[in-house]
Amino acid sequence: MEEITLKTREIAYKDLSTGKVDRVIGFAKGDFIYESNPTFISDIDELDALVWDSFCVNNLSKYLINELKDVKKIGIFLKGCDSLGFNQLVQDNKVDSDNVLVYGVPCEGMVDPNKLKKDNLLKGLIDIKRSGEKILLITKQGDKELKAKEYEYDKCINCKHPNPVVYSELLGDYITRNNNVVDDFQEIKEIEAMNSEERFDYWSKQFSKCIRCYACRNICPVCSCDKCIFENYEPGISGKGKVDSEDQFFHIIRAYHVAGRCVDCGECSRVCPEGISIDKLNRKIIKDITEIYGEYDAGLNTSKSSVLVNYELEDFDPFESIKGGK
Amino acid sequence: MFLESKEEVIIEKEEFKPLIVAFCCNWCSYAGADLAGTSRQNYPANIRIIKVPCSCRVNPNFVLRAFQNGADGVVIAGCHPGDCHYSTGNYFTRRRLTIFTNLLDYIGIERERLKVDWISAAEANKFASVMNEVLEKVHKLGPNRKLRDVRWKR
Amino acid sequence: MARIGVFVCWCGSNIAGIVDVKEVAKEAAKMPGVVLSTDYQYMCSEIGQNLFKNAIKEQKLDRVVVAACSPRMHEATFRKAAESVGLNPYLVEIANIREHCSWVHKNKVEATEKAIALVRAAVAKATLNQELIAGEIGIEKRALVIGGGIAGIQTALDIADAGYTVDIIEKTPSIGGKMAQIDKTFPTLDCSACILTPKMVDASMHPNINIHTYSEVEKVSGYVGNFEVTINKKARSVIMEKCSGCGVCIEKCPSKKTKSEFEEGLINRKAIYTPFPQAVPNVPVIDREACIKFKTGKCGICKKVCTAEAIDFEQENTKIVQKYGVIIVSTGYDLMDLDRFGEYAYGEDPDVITSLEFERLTNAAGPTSGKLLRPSNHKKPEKVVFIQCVGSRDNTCRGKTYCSKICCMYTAKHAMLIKEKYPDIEVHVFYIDIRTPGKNFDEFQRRAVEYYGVNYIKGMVGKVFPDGEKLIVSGVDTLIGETIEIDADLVVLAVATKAKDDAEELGRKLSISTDTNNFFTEAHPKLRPVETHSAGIYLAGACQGPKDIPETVAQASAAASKAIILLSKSKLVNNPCVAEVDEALCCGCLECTNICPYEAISSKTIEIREHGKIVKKLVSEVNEALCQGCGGCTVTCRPSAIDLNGFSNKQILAEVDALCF
Amino acid sequence: MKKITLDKLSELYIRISQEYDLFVPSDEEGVVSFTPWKDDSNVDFDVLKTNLSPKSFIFPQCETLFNFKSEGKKLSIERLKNDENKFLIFGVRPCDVKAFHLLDNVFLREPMDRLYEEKRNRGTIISMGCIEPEDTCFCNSFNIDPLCAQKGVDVFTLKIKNNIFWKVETQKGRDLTVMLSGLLEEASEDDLKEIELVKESLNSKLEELPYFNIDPQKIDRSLIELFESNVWDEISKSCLGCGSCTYVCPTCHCYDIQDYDGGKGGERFRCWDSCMYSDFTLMAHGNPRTTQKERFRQRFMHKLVYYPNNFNEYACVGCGRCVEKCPVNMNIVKVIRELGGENK
Repeated sequence: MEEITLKTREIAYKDLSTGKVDRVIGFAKGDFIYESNPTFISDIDELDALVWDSFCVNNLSKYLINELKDVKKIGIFLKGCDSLGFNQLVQDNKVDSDNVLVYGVPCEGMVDPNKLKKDNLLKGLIDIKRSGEKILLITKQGDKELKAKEYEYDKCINCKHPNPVVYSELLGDYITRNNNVVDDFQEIKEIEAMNSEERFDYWSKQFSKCIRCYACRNICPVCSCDKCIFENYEPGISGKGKVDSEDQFFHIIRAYHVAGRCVDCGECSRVCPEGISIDKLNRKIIKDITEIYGEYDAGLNTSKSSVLVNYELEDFDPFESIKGGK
Repeated sequence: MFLESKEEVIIEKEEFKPLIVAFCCNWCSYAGADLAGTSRQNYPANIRIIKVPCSCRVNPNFVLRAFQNGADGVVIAGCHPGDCHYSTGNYFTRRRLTIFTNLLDYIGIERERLKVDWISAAEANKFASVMNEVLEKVHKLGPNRKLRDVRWKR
Repeated sequence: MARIGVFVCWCGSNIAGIVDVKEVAKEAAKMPGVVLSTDYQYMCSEIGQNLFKNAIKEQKLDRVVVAACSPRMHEATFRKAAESVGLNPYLVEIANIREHCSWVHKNKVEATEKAIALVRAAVAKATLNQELIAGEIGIEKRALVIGGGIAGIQTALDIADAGYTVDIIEKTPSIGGKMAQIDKTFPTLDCSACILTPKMVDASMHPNINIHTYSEVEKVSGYVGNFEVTINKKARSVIMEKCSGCGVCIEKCPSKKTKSEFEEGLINRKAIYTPFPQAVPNVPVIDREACIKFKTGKCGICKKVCTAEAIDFEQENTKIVQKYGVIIVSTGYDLMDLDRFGEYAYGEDPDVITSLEFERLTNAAGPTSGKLLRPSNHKKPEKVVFIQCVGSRDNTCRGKTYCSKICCMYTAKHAMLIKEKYPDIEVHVFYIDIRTPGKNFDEFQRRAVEYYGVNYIKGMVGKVFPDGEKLIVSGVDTLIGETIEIDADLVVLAVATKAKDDAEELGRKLSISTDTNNFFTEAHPKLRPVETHSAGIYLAGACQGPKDIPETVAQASAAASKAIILLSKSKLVNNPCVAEVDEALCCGCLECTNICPYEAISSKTIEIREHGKIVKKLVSEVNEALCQGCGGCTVTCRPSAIDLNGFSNKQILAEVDALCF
Repeated sequence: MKKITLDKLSELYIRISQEYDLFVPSDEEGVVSFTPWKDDSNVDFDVLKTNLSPKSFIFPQCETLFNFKSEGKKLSIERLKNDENKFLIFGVRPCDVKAFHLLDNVFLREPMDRLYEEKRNRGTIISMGCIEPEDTCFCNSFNIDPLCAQKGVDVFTLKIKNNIFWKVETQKGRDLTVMLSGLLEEASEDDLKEIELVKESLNSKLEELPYFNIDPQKIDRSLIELFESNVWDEISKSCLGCGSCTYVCPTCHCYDIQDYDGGKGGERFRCWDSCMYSDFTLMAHGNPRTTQKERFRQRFMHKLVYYPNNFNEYACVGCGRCVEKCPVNMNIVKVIRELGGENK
């Protein structure tokens, strides 16, 4: 068992027993070795269930919204990417940070079971250890060492925030990841390079796969409306019909609604049952914002309101065509 | 065979009457459109204006709905930045629509189909010329099928 | 189901000439909810309105659509009419089939098609219209005048005479403005000071007028009837109440190095000074940049000599926060700076001066006590050349595209003033065109030519350069098509007027707009010349565009009367088309509060039942009195919890659908 | 028992597609789903769980009930003419076939759902047994034999090495087989022996599956007890309330009916709905299930209690798609366990 797991139990024990928190939100093992699931623990006797390993991929922070209606103080384990989402929840007044103890866990990247499965590495898997850029598989058939990058979640490969940006306690030391990323927005530029017909074909193909399960929305830390516009047909803005135009409408508006607020955690793409690369919409917007309005900082702080509810007098103006007026 | 197809092309061109939905802010662009009328400017009849208090009232939902229901182009016109009747409204419009037009372009909607511009109450000429320009470009592009809701009957 | 009535107006042939109104009415009748559809020559006429009213009564209409001219023309008319027969005015919709249709389209079929579409949209919107009740707000019975020139003074006097309190804010130490610097006024040639100073005194004496000189507007919030203005009263270093205006301090002040703003820098002034003898208030001010005491800590002579003990070096800027019902902007103009016009040698040669400097030179109270002397050698000039349109009507980036309007007249005036005093001085005027519309203006200018023999040369000056004692003015006489050179002793430039440099900044504070040249824009160039687009804020004088004194005074009184009309009301009804929050949908992200330009949206915590439990919930709240109905908040709201009355999401979508029908 | 060698398959596809709209499990960008067969389709018979269940062939995510035209103030209804095309789905796994049967229980009882019936009749199902069950499979918990044809299968097949064995089950299947005569050859004695071996080896494989012990029969509490049970509070906590489980599920069959106003006309359509959504069964007075817990409970009570009460069968076939797709790994297996449905 990894020492980090022990650390999580220690701190949880300390704070639960001293009443510093009423509940901790962390991870517990599931039915498979490659499955770690959100768990909610208020009773110190259940703390042995807590674990931290290479499969704690979920961002737990969104659970705070409901849990805090239940208890006063909560301790929660957050990775770098999670902490950005947490900040955004605070920014959106969904979570009162005073009632939360963030146990920050530096993260080397989480392992994607589906990638292991594709290479048929799940069979007889007993345990998996992570050390730097290597993963060690311990299986019935013996051990196997793998390049971490090849089996990480896509969203982890170019991780920009391995360390939590906000925490009250940090478990483990800061991590520096060697991302040899040449261009952050390579894949976006590839799409931009297409002509509009190709782009439309590409996206309508993607969108038409959508089954409107809303996993992307519900996992998203910045989609925190009490009643999403896509679950409220009264205003007559969207419908339930499974037609291309509705799917396109959903995806465009979803992306627009998180514009300037998306923390680029990549969860939307991870959970999409149809494998739609939703983050390529968000990242396009992030690219534009970075290029036009400067450093993109959603989730890095809770003080600044998002780009689209701000302006500068001298903002770039792409519109004025025929000069006139001022 | 060759002849037929050729004819079709011609017919298609003749039949194509682009529909342009224009959102105009009450204080500048709508007034500009009025002035265009008062000064008997001329622009095509397929441009249909919807009055909004300020360009910052235009929700991307409206734009998409227009395209869904068969608009071939959409125009959003407001006061010049700095002249907003509500002092800052169009600064937000400018940011929102910068992002949104880029997004639509990225999805594959030709930029020419969503036109944003600043037209003051005095710029009757500009109003007319912008509308003519939009129509011309949209006409070149031909009917818009993208984002179109197949269930909508026109 | 709604009972909608549609009224299609012919507007004589304005609409009916292009749009088949009968067809439009016929089509409208088929639209869902429409129970009556008719057409008439002039809906706005009394007969038309009666037809409209009767129909509402007889047919029990609960929504009406008038297809006619722009809502900006007659929406109010038909809303009133509807109200008079008990129909809420906000159940009236206008389809603009004149300005947006019949006047801009030639093809009758297409125009008719479009008119039908516009009516369909209006019907679709009207179906969703709600009764709206306008709230009422009180009015602060106090006016603020920004700028204490002749425009500001006149406005203030008129409003004060009507019985309302007025505050004047003046940036400089004295009211009076440009007019105080002027020697004589055209076309009567009567003494400017003689007609201005009495008004200045009246203003200072008036029980209803408070003057804040040496003060500036810092912040403006609120809305018509209830503006809240923060005034920054700069430290004068002289206690107004104590100062007797004896002037000893000025006499004794050792610092003499500062150019006098009032004298256009022709002479210097002291560090403690009053801009000019008739200044109101006649209380000096210490220019802390120039004052030795402030620079070195030593000196303080003024304090010693002041028997009234009025000098106070410790005085600090004070902020006054005051509520006003109306604001009048009368900040005036300036002369364009000439650094881009090297060819005139202005600034290089002291004998090249601006028209305003000339005013001082001929002014009996001026630096030369009215004697016309060359600044360089204090000799009487023999030849004076006036150059008009310096920077005016200039399409290059150097100058201003507009005509400064006053130059032709004052140049003629200047020429005459010279000839009057010194018939022997040769006077030449270079001009592009002579523009002298106005009562007795042209006669005035002709007198300069015909009676006083001023030499008018049609043409521009290419260069002015010194030649020993003289200044060579070389230009073209376009009438004879020859270049000519005049060896002048004094060159006077009719420099273009410009808006104040801080006009745009002030405009932003007041949320009123400025035009290409930073002059404030009026609500309508013809019909609302003294109003701005912001209710309760009016314009007076040259801050709205170049003007001469009579025009300025006329506009000032006009602005005053507009202000008085508003102040005389007991209540104001505010626009009911304001934002509204659906607390059930609001998710409390409060992004809407970030973008509201009027700080009309605040937040509150409510308690709701959530499956048995009572939970606290943060939601936005709109202050209807503050909300101006721009609707910006509605777009930031992802769940569409905040919507705009009169322009709701549903209504606009319905219009889109209808137009795409 | 007949058989066909893999190399002859494309010939088989061509023949079938002359008569039917043929759908095969094919791999596109790593996602395997039933798609119309094209000569370049990348057919994949090794993946057991197609991304979505084939239920959408008989119960599409969205289908129009009727159109209406509006002229002025008048509305007129237009009937749809049904689609005559016969379609054939090749390679449906026993669990998914069982799911068809569970849907039949709902849609084909009186009053019969004509749209559903019509699609059911147009369709021919070639099922394929599973010889390599995956970790997330637990069909055996619902007494589904992955090597036997389920009721409603027209042809049952088994892919062993480079043979596909072909067993006719219905008249439809017989007609199809006749049509394909020449392509299919009789299976030999050895073949049959081999099949037997495969069958035997399977049992041991099943026993090794992580979910082998899951057994809903063991849930012995009454409906009320289960409904009131406080396990729901705990296990529903992590549920995000997204609909992925319901939409990938072969047996979920809840739908919503909505109208679309399309200007000059419009349509009434029905589309999948998910009990996980806040607007599920929304009524004039509001929503009967206001919390995620209640919605979560609804889903599993329906599958494990309500449905069985009506049809004496569980509304789950153990395909394991929800296990794979749930973003937080909360699934029916965990629920069954919590409710005591496990052989110790």
